[in-house]
Amino acid sequence: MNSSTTNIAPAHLAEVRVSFRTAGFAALAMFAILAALPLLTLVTGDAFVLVVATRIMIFALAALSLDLILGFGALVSFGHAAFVGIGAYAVAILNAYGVNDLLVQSLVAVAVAALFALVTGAISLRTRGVYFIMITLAFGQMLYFLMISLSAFGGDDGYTLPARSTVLGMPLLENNLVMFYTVLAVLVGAFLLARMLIASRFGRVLRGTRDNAVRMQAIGFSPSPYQLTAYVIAGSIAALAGVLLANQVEFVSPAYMSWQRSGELIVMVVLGGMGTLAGPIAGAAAFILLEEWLSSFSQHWKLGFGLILLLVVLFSKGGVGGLVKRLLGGAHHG
Amino acid sequence: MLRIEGLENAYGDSRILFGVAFSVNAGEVVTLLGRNGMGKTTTIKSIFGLLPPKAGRILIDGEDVAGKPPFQIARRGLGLVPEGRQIFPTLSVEENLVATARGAANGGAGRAPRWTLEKVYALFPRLKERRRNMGNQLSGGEQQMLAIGRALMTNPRLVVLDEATEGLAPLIRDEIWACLRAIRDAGEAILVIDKNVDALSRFADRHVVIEKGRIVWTGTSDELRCTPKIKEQFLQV
Amino acid sequence: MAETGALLSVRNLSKTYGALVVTDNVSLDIPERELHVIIGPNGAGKTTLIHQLSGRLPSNGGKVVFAGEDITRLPMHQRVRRGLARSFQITALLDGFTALENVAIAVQARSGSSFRFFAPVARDRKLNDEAMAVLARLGLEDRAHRRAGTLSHGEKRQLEIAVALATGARMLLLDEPLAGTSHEESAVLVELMRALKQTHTLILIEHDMDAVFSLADRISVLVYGKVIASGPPAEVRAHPEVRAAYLGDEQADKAPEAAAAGGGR
Amino acid sequence: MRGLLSEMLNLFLLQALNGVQFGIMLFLVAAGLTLIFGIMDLINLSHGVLYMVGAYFAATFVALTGSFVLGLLLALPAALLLGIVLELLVFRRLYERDHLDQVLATFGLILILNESVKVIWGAAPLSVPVPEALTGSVQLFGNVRYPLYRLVIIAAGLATAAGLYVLVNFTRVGMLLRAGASNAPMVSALGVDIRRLFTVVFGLGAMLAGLAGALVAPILSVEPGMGDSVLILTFVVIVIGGVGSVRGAFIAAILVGVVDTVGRTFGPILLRTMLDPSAASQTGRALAPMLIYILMAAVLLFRPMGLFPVRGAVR
Amino acid sequence: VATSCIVSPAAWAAEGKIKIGLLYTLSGPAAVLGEQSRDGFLLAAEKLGNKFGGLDAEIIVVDDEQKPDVAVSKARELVEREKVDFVVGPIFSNVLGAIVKPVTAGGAFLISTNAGTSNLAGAECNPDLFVTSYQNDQIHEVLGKYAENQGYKRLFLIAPNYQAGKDALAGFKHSYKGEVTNEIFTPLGQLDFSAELAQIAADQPDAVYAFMPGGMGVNLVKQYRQAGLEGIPFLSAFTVDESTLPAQQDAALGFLGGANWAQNYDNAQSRDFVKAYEAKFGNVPATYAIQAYDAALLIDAAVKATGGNVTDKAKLREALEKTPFESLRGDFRFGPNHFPIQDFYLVKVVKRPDGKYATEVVEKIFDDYQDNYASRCKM
Ligand SMILES: Nc1ncnc2c1ncn2[C@@H]1O[C@H](COP(=O)(O)OP(=O)(O)OP(=O)(O)O)[C@@H](O)[C@H]1O
Ligand SMILES: Nc1ncnc2c1ncn2[C@@H]1O[C@H](COP(=O)(O)OP(=O)(O)OP(=O)(O)O)[C@@H](O)[C@H]1O
Ligand SMILES: [Mg+2]
Ligand SMILES: [Mg+2]
Repeated sequence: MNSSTTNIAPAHLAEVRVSFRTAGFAALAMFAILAALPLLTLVTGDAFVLVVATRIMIFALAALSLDLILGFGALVSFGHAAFVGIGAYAVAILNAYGVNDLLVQSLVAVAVAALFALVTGAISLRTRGVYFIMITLAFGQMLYFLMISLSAFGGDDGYTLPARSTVLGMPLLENNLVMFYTVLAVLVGAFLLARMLIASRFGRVLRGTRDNAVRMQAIGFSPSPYQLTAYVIAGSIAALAGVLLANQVEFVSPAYMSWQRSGELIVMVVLGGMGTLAGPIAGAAAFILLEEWLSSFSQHWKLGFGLILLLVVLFSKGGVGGLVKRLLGGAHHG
Repeated sequence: MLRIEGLENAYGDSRILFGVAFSVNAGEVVTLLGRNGMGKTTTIKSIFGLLPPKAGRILIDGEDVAGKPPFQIARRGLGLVPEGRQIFPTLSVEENLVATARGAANGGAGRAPRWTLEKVYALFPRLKERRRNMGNQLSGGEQQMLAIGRALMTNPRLVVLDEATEGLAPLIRDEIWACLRAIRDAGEAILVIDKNVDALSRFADRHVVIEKGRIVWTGTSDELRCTPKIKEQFLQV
Repeated sequence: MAETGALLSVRNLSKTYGALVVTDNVSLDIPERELHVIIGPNGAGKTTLIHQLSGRLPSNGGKVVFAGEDITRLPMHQRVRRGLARSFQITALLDGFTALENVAIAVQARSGSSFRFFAPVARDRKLNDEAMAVLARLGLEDRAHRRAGTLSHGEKRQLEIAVALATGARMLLLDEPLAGTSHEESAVLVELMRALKQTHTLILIEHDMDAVFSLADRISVLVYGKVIASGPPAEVRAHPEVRAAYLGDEQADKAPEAAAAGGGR
Repeated sequence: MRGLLSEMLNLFLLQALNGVQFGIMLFLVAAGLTLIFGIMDLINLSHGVLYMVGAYFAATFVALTGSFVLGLLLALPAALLLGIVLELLVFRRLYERDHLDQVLATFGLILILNESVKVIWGAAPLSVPVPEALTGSVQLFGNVRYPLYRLVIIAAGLATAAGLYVLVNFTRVGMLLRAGASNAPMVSALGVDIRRLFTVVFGLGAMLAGLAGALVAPILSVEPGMGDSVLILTFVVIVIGGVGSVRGAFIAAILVGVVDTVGRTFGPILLRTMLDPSAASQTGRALAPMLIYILMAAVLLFRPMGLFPVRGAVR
Repeated sequence: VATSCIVSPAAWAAEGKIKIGLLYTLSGPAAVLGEQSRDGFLLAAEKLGNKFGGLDAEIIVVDDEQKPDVAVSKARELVEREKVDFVVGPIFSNVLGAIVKPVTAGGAFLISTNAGTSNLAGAECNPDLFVTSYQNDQIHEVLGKYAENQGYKRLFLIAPNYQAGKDALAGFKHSYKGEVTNEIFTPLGQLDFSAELAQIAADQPDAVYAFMPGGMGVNLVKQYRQAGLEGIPFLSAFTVDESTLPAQQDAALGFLGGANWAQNYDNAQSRDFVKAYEAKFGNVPATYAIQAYDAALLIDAAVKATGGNVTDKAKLREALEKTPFESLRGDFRFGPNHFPIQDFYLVKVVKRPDGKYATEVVEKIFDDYQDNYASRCKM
């Protein structure tokens, strides 16, 4: 019953292959809708939709990176928000020293996140299952408390960015539309990269390890270097999400890396259906839109939000993605 | 005491059992024979309610138990030695034995329980040596002994063994046969699945052969011995 | 121990769990192309020995030499790379992968780095062709694109062996490959092992005496972690201690006495 | 010099005792989770809110009856009932799901229960007075006095620990729980109504959470979300101890309590001897909140299955 | 960066309407503060007949969940989609820091009714930000000054380990010059204070100064009393007020705090407010409520002064700066940095005859007090 790594239902995993192509289509559709969104705002005149969409894409990016290790590597990280935080603080700290270029900031963010992932990942990968969950939580919390005690960058009060980052010296991102398409481009890029990774030799080893680590050793693989590499890649992508989040909000705060945030990222992935690349994107969208939508009804909107999450789990396997698939599948059968 | 009528079952869309019917009388040893994947285990799961039947009746002492939860069926006096042992990994050997132990089931009420810890240890001394080991710290064969002992500790009137000698050393296998005989002599009924047809036919009363989810032959040990065609055709022996 | 000329030589290997000695000073020499069967009562330590040889469990003492190299402290995956692979007593396949992928990933393990991030592996001709060839050898070609989790028990056992073969190992450690297979499937596997003898060195653990005696070049008998007898099949079969401790009497009528003898150990 | 040293020693002893006391309080909260998460292998993030609801029940019933003991006696069955209802409605369907589904569902439950509490009792924190008879403090050693009520908590924690230890390790119920967590259908096929057992034990776990909430209510603030901050600490405690081990959880709880308390007070003093004062207070401040997490990471680095890995566990 | 107003809220004003967004923390443990503020503002709106300066008002309430990035998203929604003229809120300093820019750059005025950080009072002051509460340090200075007045020689300071905690102790020491025996920063969200209480018992200071907001304050106060330390005076800020007293009750009796107002404030308007508030919501208002209430009065007065024209931002800004309104605190005006110049009091926890717990003004500590950062503001 209990698998040797963590208790992830093989039923989900088995569907990966089947869903890979449908996920591709689903993602394509989502990206197409997103790309056309600015046109829609022209028609409706409601430019705020872009702000929400940008926010969704940033969290989708973070969730996607988490899915890379969680859905395909069975490594449940409960400290993933730390990487988002690293990205955000890379922007803030470099800004404080007068470096505003987005590319430089991104490079530094990725480098620092990769290093942090390498060190903490190497230690965390000694454990498995719930122990892995908790040790990643521990590292996330350490970073969180470190940032809270860093008065130079506002501590808990956070750090207000005077302006968004520049691209080659130009303040392009100040324009919400440019910001939107930049984030979309990064998301699509990360999606393609993840897709390629999963289908590559490397990805196959990762997926195999998720299924049965001992079996992988018995055919001549030592799983941890692959898992560690995946962890580093995921951390780096999440850091990019952090860079973008800092720019969109123009404010950086330790709250970005609290354990609740890591938990929310997990919820997004599971909600959308883990182990599919379109899943986390759908999950992030569902999460944030629900939050937006429900909170406009009542002060007690969290009641409804919780209820929806609960019902999704109880009555659909494989999250929102699974639900949609089931509905479509059911229609076919019927 | 056990009687199965028109049993049908399926895993999702794939149908496995088609109107299986046979019976086991009190004190009788019956075997269920067939090649891999013919539906033997599925039949057992259906009887125990682990895979609720899609159709048909399962009568224990004349009462239909189809659709009842497993524990209610087991409490009527059925003891299961499942395929693949399924011992509890986080319990010690001794705990595996006593956790689900019961006195005599209804029908045998008032009688002193036939199987006790001492008796099981006497049957499998190896288990006594390993009684502090956790379930998953046992060898394959030891786990098998434990699964049998665990079923006996529920003091059943009908013991159901699904491939109970898989992975057992020849000597132990002989001990198991001896043990089954002892159980039968004590008045318990036995339903057994095993590939050692010859050993079984030495003390079983009747045999039931299943092929692709249908009962294709039933008869006594003598009849089985005298019909080599059955063995060849359905059991590939 | 190159001087013995053996492919695998085991010297004074031991394994203890606390006070319990599971492998007790075991020494074995397996020459190339030998099919060596290990038998013994349940809990004698056979699986444990395989675990130690394959690197799944560390040893408390002794030495394992494979192809002239001391591999006692090597982790499992490095032993596989050096040509020593195993199958599992309880089927352990990648259930979410197809049969072909299960084999192809084993081929991948020995052909080039797996730190390749971009080219889609599913379209890697070389890997697929080699994997297909191994599947064909076991008669599993028509199952190539079925997920391993949906195969029948017997097919899974065959796939286990296919995967072990695909690692390209010279020597295979097979733990009860026949357990749970019907007579028909057993026969197929026995034939396969007979064929493998021509190309591979094998250690086989098996309780099916018909198969054991028809396949074995040599047999070692393990009781309480000790090798009590080792030699050609006929010699081992006649060994009185082996009969008492393991084989029992073929005669059913005498079974109760055998049981009594067993109970007294 | 001598005087300072002995004063230090005195303070150290007292802080160690405070640490033990805090640890036992943590254990009290973690106890129910040991049953549900440790033994039944269900990641129950909503354990924290059950603890919160327990505190609210206590606050309500104490206010209604005007007696702490009566209030407690009413709060416990209420928590038990809530646990059983939740089990029947929700958790029953989660045992066989994977851990991540459990995370998602219980995350949903957190939102639901937190918000419900706010709807029913309002957002402002509530009060539970310390029972009259237990308000004083007692002389311990030297001139050190200790609040009586905290001694009661220590006693309750010890009793809970002992009771759980016996229940899990030496009773049929404990065995069946462990068996059921690894293979519930098989337990049922052996004639045990495992579902009902799970329902009852889940209720018991909820009741233990409620007990913890009710007992600490006079010390801590009873407010919406009070469970969230405790939740992570209890998971930390259980993981350090080794999932499934009552003894481990108990020892880990005390370890966490002592390291946190003593580290917080003596860490800066220690640092001051090594660094210059401002650097010391700066690092001390940064390190103090991390202590628990550093402890957990260190324990898992050297013992990847916690301090007391449960034999036979295959997590 | 000069802010040029791209989106114009003119469309609404033309129809004689005004839109106001309330952005408060309405979920999580701190929700009670947000609720008090929201209720205070809505009570004022009700009293004004939902007309601000003669314009019909549409009020939109949003929850920032105490997360800065969510707050930014919500603030932008208010400004960019709803095109509100005013955003009123938030509770927390980190949220304020996050939303100042999106709100003001988006063309709306931000009226902060609680948070007031030093950077926004000083170098980073903002022409479109008005604060109706205080500069954060001031409350701490009140107690520092009080400790100094009392002649306390040895003080024990305790605050949570985050920015506001550090600011708190710095603010206290700004006006207290005596010896500090111990200065302790506890981890954020700490539950058990027995370690710190033991240190207090060992130090035997003349008084304790604590900044311990929310649930932490409830825990500290209860445990302080249980540890038998009530002999040592307990001075605090944001630790004993009407939001925490329902949970502290007797344990907090006699404890001292600092404030710019208390519910027994001797002013007819304030008395009416307290009565109306308690009648409507059942609990005793804290300063969170009146600061929001005042914000509503401020908007009303300013809009009235412009003759209902909210499109001319410069004029409206000037009106906000200059127009006197009848604050519940009586004496109220803005300094050059748009932070109030007001009186501060020592308050004490009492049990009112009706059985409710509340704070009461004991003595005035500062008169017409301006914060220390105003001079750094170049507006
Ligand atoms: N969980 C399952 N889901 C889907 N199909 C299954 C499942 N378990 C068994 N089957 C299929 O049901 C058929 C009957 O299986 P069953 O286990 O009853 O066979 P059996 O007679 O016990 O065989 P064996 O001797 O191999 O144990 C097989 O074709 C098998 O593939
Ligand atoms: N982790 C452990 N701790 C203690 N004892 C163990 C542990 N693992 C195995 N054993 C014991 O070691 C002995 C050898 O086990 P092993 O699995 O090697 O036997 P085997 O010869 O393969 O038996 P079988 O034929 O039944 O598979 C068994 O008696 C078992 O109980
Ligand atoms: Mg079967
Ligand atoms: Mg074995």
